[in-house]
Amino acid sequence: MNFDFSDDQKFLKSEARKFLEGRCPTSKVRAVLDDPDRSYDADLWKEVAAQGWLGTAIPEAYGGLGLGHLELCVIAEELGRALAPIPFASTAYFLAEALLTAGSEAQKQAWLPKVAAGEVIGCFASVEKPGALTDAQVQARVEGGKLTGTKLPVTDGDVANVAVVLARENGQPGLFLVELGGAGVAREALTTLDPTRGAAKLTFAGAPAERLGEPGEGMALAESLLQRAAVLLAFEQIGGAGRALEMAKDYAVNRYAFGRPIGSYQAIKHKLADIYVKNELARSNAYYGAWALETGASELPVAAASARVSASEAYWFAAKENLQTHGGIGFTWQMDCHLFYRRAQQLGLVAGGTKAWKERLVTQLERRNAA
Amino acid sequence: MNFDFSDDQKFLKSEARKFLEGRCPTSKVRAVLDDPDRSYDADLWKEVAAQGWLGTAIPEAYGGLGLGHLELCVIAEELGRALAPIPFASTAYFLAEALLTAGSEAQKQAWLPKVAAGEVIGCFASVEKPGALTDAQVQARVEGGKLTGTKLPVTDGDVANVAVVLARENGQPGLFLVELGGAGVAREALTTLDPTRGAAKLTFAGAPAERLGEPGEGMALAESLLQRAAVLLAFEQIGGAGRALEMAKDYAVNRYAFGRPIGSYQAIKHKLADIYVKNELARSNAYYGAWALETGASELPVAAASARVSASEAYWFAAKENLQTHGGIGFTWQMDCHLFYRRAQQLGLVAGGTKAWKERLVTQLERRNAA
Amino acid sequence: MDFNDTPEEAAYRAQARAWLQANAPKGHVRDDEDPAGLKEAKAWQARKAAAGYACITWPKEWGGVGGANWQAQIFAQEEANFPTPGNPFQIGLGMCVPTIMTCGNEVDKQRFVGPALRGEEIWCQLFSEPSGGSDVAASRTRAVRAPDGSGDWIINGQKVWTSGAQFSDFGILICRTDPDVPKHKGLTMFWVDMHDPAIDVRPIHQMSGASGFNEVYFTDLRVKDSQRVGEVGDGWRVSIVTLMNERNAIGGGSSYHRQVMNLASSVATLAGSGIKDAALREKVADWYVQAEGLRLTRLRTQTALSRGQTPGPEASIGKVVTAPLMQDVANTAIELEDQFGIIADPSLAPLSAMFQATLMSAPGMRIAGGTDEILKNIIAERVLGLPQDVRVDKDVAFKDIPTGR
Amino acid sequence: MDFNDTPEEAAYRAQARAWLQANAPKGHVRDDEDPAGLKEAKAWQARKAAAGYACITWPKEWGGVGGANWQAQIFAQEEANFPTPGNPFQIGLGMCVPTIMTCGNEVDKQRFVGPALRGEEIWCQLFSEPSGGSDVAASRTRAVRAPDGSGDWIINGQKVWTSGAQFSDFGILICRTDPDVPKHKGLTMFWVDMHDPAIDVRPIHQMSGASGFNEVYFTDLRVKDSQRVGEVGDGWRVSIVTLMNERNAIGGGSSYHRQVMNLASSVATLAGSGIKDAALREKVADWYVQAEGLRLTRLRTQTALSRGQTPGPEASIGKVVTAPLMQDVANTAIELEDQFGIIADPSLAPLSAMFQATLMSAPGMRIAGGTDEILKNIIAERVLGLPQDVRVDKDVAFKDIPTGR
Repeated sequence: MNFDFSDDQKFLKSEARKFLEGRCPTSKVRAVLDDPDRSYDADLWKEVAAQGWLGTAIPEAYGGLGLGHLELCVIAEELGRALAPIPFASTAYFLAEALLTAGSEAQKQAWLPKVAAGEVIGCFASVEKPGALTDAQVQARVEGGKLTGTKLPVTDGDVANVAVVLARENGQPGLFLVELGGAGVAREALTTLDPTRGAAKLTFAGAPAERLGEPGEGMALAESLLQRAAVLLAFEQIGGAGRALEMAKDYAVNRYAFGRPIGSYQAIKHKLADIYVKNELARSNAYYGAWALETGASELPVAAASARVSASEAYWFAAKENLQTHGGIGFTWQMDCHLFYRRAQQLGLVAGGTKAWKERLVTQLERRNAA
Repeated sequence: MNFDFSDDQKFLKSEARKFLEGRCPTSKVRAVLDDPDRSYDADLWKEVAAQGWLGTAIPEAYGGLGLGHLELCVIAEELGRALAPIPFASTAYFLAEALLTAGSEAQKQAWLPKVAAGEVIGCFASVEKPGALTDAQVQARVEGGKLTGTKLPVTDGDVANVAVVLARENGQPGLFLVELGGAGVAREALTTLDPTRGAAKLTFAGAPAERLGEPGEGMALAESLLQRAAVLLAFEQIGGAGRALEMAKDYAVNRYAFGRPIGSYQAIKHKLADIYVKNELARSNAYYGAWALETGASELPVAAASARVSASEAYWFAAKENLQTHGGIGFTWQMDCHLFYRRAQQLGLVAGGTKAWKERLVTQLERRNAA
Repeated sequence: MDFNDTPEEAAYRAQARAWLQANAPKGHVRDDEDPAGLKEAKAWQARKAAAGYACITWPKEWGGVGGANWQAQIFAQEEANFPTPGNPFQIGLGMCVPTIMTCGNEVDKQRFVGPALRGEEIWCQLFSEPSGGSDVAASRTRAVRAPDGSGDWIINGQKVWTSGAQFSDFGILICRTDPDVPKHKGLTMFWVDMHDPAIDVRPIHQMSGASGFNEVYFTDLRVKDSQRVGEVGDGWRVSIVTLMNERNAIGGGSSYHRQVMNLASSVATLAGSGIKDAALREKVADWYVQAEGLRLTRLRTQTALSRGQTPGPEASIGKVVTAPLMQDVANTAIELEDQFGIIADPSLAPLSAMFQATLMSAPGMRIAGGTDEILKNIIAERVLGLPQDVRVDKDVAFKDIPTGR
Repeated sequence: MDFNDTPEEAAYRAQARAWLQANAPKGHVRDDEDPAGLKEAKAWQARKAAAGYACITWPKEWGGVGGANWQAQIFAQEEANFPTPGNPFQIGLGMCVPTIMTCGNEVDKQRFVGPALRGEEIWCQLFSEPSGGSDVAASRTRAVRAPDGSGDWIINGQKVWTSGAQFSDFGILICRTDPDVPKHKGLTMFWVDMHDPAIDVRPIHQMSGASGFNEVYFTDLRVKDSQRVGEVGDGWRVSIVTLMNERNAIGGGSSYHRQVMNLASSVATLAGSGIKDAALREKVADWYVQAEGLRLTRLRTQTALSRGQTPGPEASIGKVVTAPLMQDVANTAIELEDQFGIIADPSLAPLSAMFQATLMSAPGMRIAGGTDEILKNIIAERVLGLPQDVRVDKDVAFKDIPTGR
């Protein structure tokens, strides 16, 4: 029994951390935050691509590193820890995974090498209005290979070259690949809670659309895609939550009040202990998701939902209580606390909110118990 | 604007406290707890009756003191504080209020004087199985003035002389008055979470039943009865919660660990502050309920539900965290902590649980907003 | 219990309402604190002062009418029904000027009370410091006698979290005058002219985008000894007078419960009429009993005040309940919108934009005017009477207190 | 990551399973600790010892087989699949005897280790006191030299929360031998014969009705100086050896997560197949991710152990997560039953009776083996490295430490 990452994977992780500590200090994140015209750091994107990280889980045959999802998980944790302001998730978790799981040989040949090389940015266009993703949400239509409809919000839709779109064909939801550079596509950048990650409203008026997978499989493919992304996002979340705890701890040790470090007061001690406990539980749930993802185990639906719920709640708690621990300075623009507070929300919503995932989890548990 | 009890009412309250501190120390409560054959303290019951408290809100014309419900509220708070092991709520809140709100002149004449004198013990027989009280719960039937069916649990049903029973007549739920001494009534005492308050399973086989109020009004009458009881029970609950906080405070001041009173540690300070805050909010909600009950204001449904939810949660929190504050000694039989822990559960369930009352509250709010 | 006015209360209410109908500003009213808004606020304050509605409970000699608490409450309730300008005078009239009236010298009282009451001059409170946080007695801003023997003081240092410093005319400033005695004994209070060029006011940019607070820097600020408020070394006692009022002003979270109610009903709107989701229904119930409980607790406090009793617990529990509550309500609402909740564009998603604004301001609410943790200490120690935490900073010279640096 | 055994692990598992199939008790097994149950437990322990499965990781010279942690884990997993008697040896073999092995003299080691390992003698741990609570170093039980110069010690005092004292043969006892030095310096450890008439064991009646803990009174108990474990005044260091193991034993809440899972699914049963209530669905999800997260954290710890690394955080987080969780699950379930939830009669309401049992035992879980508060301090200080709280009891003579009396 071995429920931990291998030494090679841990080495990859520490290398990734070193790299990001050098290339992605929070000053780089703030540069994107403070610049209304940018929603990601193009230089960092190139540097990350040059590391080959985008192709971590892509077979060598398609220009990837041919490593696995466990390796992608450790990189995800470091990207989350660094608050990396790049469209990595949209490209590596959504576009690449959609191609790997549903793409035809031709589609893989056409796109995966570009993904691995960082030549394209992807995005996942699923929802169209408030509320969880449901079949009824999907109103966009594909007729004769042309897509018509509106999707919002679409994370990274403002900078993506290609979108994985959920749309109806002959009344049935399907998954489609749509290039965003061409005709019939209008995009409107959105202001969001976390300006360090972009989002857009995409309006399609007869844009050419190529189906991924079989007709009518759309919802099933989307669910499986969301499960895979949920695991990878969980690692970004525990990465961020872990760093938020470190921030709180460092501040609590160095900040004095009434002649003592505030970390010597039980209110702060127990607050940080609570963060720690939630983080550890989230980490364990994320590891299990990683195992299920890597091995294609039948536990994936339950493991992914558990990882998602646990990580989303842990990050939100860590981010808001880290800020609280900082006191007055904590809610100033100059302190980094709000960067984590914003990202915790962004990551908690991007693949669907906790509420929806709790519902998925219980539904899966009921299925499992019934079986 | 005057949102407080009057000086007379406060005087009545302090008199009631003095009386109960003398007559109802926790040793009396334990005597009932430790005696499997007793579910209430008959001597205390007589003494309380002698005080006239049972008739507080009963008009003088029917042998009561002719005071009001505000006076009954302050007495309720003291009875809750003292953990009084007597069927006061079943008799004064349920039986008496049912008669006052739905009883015919003849029924009032027949019963209220006995209630006021403490010559009869009442009870409210509503539910028959697990889950909140709904129309569907009511399976007991009345045909030709005879009641058939089973009710459980019925608080104080083991010692009551007369029951207010919810049963169907011609398919419609109605409220009925049933004497428990006569034929066609079988009762089985139940062991419960709080042995200091009795409960029974009542089985009716053709017991004579007299209708209270109009035919088919049963659910409406029961709801109004529950609202009135909810306010009065809320006062018993804040009485108990207040005393649990005092216990925790006294222990925290006098118990030393590592050379300091445990009350000087923030973990204990903040725990007690949390109890205090919940208690104060519950008190305010209870006061509003008292006002609505006394004045027959249209706010009663919302005010009663708020008082109930707020008080049930405050008492449960105060009871369990008072126990936690006591540490090891707290979960021993010899300490009184578990008496409050048990009573908090009993009072939180007797007129229906928090979950059901939250549902009532939101439904009422929706009605109000619609109006 | 009776929510109706007594005849006396009703009479006063009618009189106040009539006066407000005749005198309250009509049409659009600026409630912000830009120059134009300040002008309107000052004009309105002046009109209230002239009619004896500015500081109702103050004694006549100071321009009040020696009224009762219940009168001030009723006027405030009635005023709330009219569109009135912002109130930049709260800190001055609620904390600073009362401090001058209690601890200041005759000359200062005569000089400052009237203009402040009439809204001619605005005051700010200069207590908190970067190193101090909730620990005002740890102030490091240094005041030393001028070497020229004039008796003047030279002040150097920095204050922070100062509301309204950018438009204030005067401020009360607590300084360290003797670092060789225990922290509470080496402080002295002064009033300062905020227009002095030796004072530099810089706005603090908050995560919410707002910047209502300021940093205030003092570089060789020279003040006369006559600007001292209270004795040398008596600054802590003087600051207590100010802070007592602050808790009531801030701790009360006066309108928070209304904000929570509005938020909660917006969530209901979001969920559509007749919320289906049982989980959300239970949350709405939780929010309601807390916000309503707080509103009613305020009514208990007002009753106590109007009976001339000391205020109840409400001042201390208001914020500790509502600030985390609002954070929870906003987070729940955004979660309910799922992916859509991320959108901050009011035109595309008006509700989620509103909830996000709350989400970004809630952290400040949980901290400004006393963190959740400090407020719970206050409840535990002052209300419940639990013993103080161990204090290692009390009986040593200020300069010897550990600071970690 | 791989949940499958390595060939080596698989081989050991097969061997262990085969042995268990051949040797584990068949049919009905008593897991309670009445005389009959104890007899079965001792027999089973003897059989395991004979086969080298009693204390797998102990060195050969002490009757172990010098095995690895992963072997002990695998045997425990396999043993859990068989109906085995209760384990009254845990405290002795987990805490007391290792303390003797580390700090005791040669004679004692030779005398006690073997019989304990073979289940012939049961040990208990006599540390906590009524005045002490979580503060073991505050022990007041007094040991003084006998006046006759024999070097013997006379012990008087009281211990509390002693598990298994009623059926133990020996116990390790921490005493105050010098009240004139700081608390941690004046303690000395002894082993005592629990059959000595000078020792009075009284069961503690808990609110749940159970009485697994005892009060133990010592009245002029005379012990030889040779019964001393470690040097005079060195008792605190010795007790640390014992307590380090205790945290792992108790803190882990080894089976709590399984209990939570069972409770949660019973709640589901209660709500009927396919829970309709969204509020309950969300709670079930919350409970699941916590209980499952804990189970998985244990697997991470086991992985670390089997790699010869120091155990992870799990030991400290187990109980602090599950104890309040079980209280919440039970309370939710009872609330779901509404009025019916009050019934404690298993025949009438089997589920609510079970939830009530949990509700009445949960408070003890939140306290025994370290309260929630103490465990969070441990996480904050030992895991996160936050500074200790201010200690007023460290540098003064024990007799001068404030006790409030």
